[in-house]
Amino acid sequence: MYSEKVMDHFMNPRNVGEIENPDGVGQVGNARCGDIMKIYLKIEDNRIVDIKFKTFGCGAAIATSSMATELVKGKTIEEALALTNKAVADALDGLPPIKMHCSVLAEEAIKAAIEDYRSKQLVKSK
Amino acid sequence: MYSEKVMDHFMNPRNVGEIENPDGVGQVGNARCGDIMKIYLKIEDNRIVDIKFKTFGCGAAIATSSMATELVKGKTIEEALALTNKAVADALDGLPPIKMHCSVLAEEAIKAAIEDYRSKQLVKSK
Amino acid sequence: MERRVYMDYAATTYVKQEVMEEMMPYFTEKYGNPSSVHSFGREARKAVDLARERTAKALNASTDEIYFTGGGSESDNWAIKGAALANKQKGNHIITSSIEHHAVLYTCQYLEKMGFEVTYLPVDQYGLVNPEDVKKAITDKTILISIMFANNEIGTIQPVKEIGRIAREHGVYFHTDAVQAVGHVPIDVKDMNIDLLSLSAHKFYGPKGVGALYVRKGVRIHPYLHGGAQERNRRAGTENLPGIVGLGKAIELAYENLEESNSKLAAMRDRLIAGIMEKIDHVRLNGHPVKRLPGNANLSFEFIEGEALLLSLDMKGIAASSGSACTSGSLDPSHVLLAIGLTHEIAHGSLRLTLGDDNTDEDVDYVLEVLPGIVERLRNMSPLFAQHKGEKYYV
Amino acid sequence: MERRVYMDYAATTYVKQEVMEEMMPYFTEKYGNPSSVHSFGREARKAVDLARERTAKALNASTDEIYFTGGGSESDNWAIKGAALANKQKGNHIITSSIEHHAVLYTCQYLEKMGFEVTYLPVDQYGLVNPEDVKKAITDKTILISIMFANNEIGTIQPVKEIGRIAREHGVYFHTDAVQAVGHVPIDVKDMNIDLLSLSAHKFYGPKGVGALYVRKGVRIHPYLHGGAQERNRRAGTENLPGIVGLGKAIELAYENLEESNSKLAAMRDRLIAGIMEKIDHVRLNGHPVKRLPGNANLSFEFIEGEALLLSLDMKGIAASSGSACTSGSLDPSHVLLAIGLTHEIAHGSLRLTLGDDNTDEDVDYVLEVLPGIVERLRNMSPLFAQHKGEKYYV
Ligand SMILES: Cc1ncc(COP(=O)(O)O)c(C=O)c1O
Ligand SMILES: Cc1ncc(COP(=O)(O)O)c(C=O)c1O
Repeated sequence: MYSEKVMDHFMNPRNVGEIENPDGVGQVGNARCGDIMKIYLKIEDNRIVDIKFKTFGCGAAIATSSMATELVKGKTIEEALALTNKAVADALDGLPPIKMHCSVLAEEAIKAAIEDYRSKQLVKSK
Repeated sequence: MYSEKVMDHFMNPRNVGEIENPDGVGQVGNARCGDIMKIYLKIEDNRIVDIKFKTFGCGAAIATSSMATELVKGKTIEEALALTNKAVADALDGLPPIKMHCSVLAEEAIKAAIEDYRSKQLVKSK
Repeated sequence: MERRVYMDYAATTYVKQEVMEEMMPYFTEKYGNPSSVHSFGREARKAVDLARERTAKALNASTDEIYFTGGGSESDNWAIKGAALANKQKGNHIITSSIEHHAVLYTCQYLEKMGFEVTYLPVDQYGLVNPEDVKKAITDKTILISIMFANNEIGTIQPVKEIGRIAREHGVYFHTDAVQAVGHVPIDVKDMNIDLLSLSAHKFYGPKGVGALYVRKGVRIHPYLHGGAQERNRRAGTENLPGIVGLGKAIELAYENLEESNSKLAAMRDRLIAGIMEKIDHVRLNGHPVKRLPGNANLSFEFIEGEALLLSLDMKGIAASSGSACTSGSLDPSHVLLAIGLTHEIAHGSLRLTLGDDNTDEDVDYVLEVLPGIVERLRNMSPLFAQHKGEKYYV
Repeated sequence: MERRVYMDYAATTYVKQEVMEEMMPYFTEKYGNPSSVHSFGREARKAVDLARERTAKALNASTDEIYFTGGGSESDNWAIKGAALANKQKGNHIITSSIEHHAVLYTCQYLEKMGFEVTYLPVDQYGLVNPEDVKKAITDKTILISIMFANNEIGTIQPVKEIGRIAREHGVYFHTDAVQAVGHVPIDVKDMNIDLLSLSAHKFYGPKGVGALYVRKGVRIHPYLHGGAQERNRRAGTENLPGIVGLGKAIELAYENLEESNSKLAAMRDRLIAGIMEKIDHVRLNGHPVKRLPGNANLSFEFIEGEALLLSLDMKGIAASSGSACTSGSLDPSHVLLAIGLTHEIAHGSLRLTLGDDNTDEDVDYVLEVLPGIVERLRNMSPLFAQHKGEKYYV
């Protein structure tokens, strides 16, 4: 059902954890549906220098969280915003159709964290 | 499906054949339904001294013809008329439910042959 | 009993050794439920997938058009009721033939009680449906045409491709009960414009109790068994894992050397038919002389009744059938034989010998040796034969 | 992978060796069609008859009340649709529970679309239906009560006998989906006033793809598969001969030493449950503490999701399930767990371990060794757990 890549990222997820005093935090999904993803960002010079996640959810939810964080780590904010759920799924050698929504959540979680970072910047710059 | 007795009477039917100048002949059933029984009687002193049958039909039709002729052979006409289809079936150690109508045909065939004999007697006695 | 000769392959076949071997592990080792997430489930799922690929390939379908079922009857019930109910907004008219298997006929009769209208097309003396009749029967209320691929009693093969073309031209779904044809005749659902096709594994050396329904992509059909999400939500119930594996292997094997085995079979059958007709009088061959299943011989013997014939053959170790195995237990002669114009009387005297992979020339010799005596014995007991001879005598 | 431990017996079982041995000849030697008149057919018929006797005996039914089917789902579909349609003159109301298998629930929903009315009774926190609720729900339009014998997810055993009595008193038919119960719990259809009962062989060490429906003599029910005259004209289709033979042998075996194997099973299960609850915090046992299937353990682990748990266990060679195997592929948490009052969140974190005949004490030890680490790892990844700890921290 899952590709080897998915299983690898599920069993050995990259970037699990939290960041103390993060520059941005995004949380999407809800426990009702069985998936919550929470992303923590550390941003320097418009670049994601550190990223961590915590995820409640199925194997695909954990694996897409892991892969999505890997894909945007070290990237500029603009590059990170260009991440698509398809790119996440492809990088995992595909997902079963019923699990594609996990890749959507991963994309949204990263965008939500960046959104949070930007709104905080706005407050600071005021 | 069939008892050993039925198979024996089917494979080695007693009293198959015709009687030349019979005292009574009875035929029941029709080819449409797949069963025809024809019974020939030789009667002396109110007693069935010889009986033969020809049957077109299934295994049970042939076996019941054979058994019914055996049961009435040597009997008086009154005794033969008392023959029931159940007696024929029982003597064969039973018949499958869907084949019980064959025993009914056998009973009817014998009665028809006796009927024929009686009507001929009537003609003669006139 | 000197010898056992099975000539009832149209009733059911044995399971081939190669098929059995592929099935075996799925009973006792790889017994997972294909719906399960774990490794046992995944290996089961893989086996079902492979079987689906093999089945799709045999019919020139794609894998997502194959749905496994509990057999040919379930496939027929599903195809016809499922398509009828899913399309009743469009119309309530179904076209079928008068020589279909009871799984189709009785399903149609059931639908009639529910308000559908069914046209039962006649067939010619060989059991062929005329495609022109199909065309003429189509109205703007017609939603389904169900014509069998090959007949189970007389072996006649229908002009399926022509019927498929007509159905497609008129935008009407075409179902074919191919239970007797799959594994025995080349089938291409695309080329033949088939929308729904029923098959059953035990007719081509697979196991009993498993079949499939081909449903062309896009065809509107209701599920028939409700419940779990198996078969892409269209057929509930834990998959018959070893059965499905067996079906897949059997269908692959059947089409591997079809031509060769068919020509061998047809040669034996033709020798059987010729031998019987030479040795016995008052016999007629039922079904089409050429457009027939390679293993099928169906003959009527005047003046005698089929069951008596079967029992006598059975005592000699020969397994045959009179009409369809499914209809034994009924008193009426076969509806198929009546439909091709036989009188009741002659229909009652029919014998079906269906040959298969294990039959040999010696088997044919044995039947030819034994059958004439049996027919003679029964005729000598028959008042109809006496009458016939008598009539002749006086002519 | 060090070890393979199968703890998903409620999803499906392997076929027992003794069962396999009885089945084997019917694939390749005694392969006749039970409807055939000849010796091959008769030996097949005899085998079906024996299986029917064994099945009848196991349930305290008579042989003419047993109908073989293609599995539990078909039995459920047939029982409910067949009884509903045959009795619609009398009424259109059906009573069932909210924790039935989808083969019952979706069949009821289908009937709702056709104009029937269905009451879905609630259950208590243990998954028990209250017989008083059944009684209160009966109206003069009620024609069928369908309440499962034992639940496939949480293992809760219903007060079937009491429900049967109420149904009989009110002249309403009582169907029970006993797919999880047959072979595991004593059943007496007469004593329990059961009118219709579904079972499936692959849940008690028989083969997949074969089941049965018990239909009490005199119950009005329509056939569901139309066609041949098999199963006394009530279920068409060539009999799944080896499957039926296997079902018969398996049901006989299951009831031969039920008590002994059940007490062994229950002891292992209780040790498993106790061990888990001792070693892991924030766990709850689902289902009734006592009125439950001997092999069933169902637990919810807070803060984590079931599929992730299953995958992790699978990597350690442990085969388990989260809710029903049939509902994997769905995103919603189990309707059963929601019905017993779990929140969505906790329902998502459920694990079903179902033990069977091949499990050993070492298997239980192994699960107890491996599971705590897995739960911990997943909790450490879970934002819900972090939040929970955080909350605690600030309290
Ligand atoms: C309670 C219950 N009912 C019905 C079924 C359906 O049985 P089957 O999968 O054999 O069709 C199952 C198992 O899947 C079950 O556990
Ligand atoms: C033409 C045809 N259709 C349908 C069936 C029914 O198939 P099954 O008996 O496998 O359900 C049969 C055989 O019995 C058949 O010959």
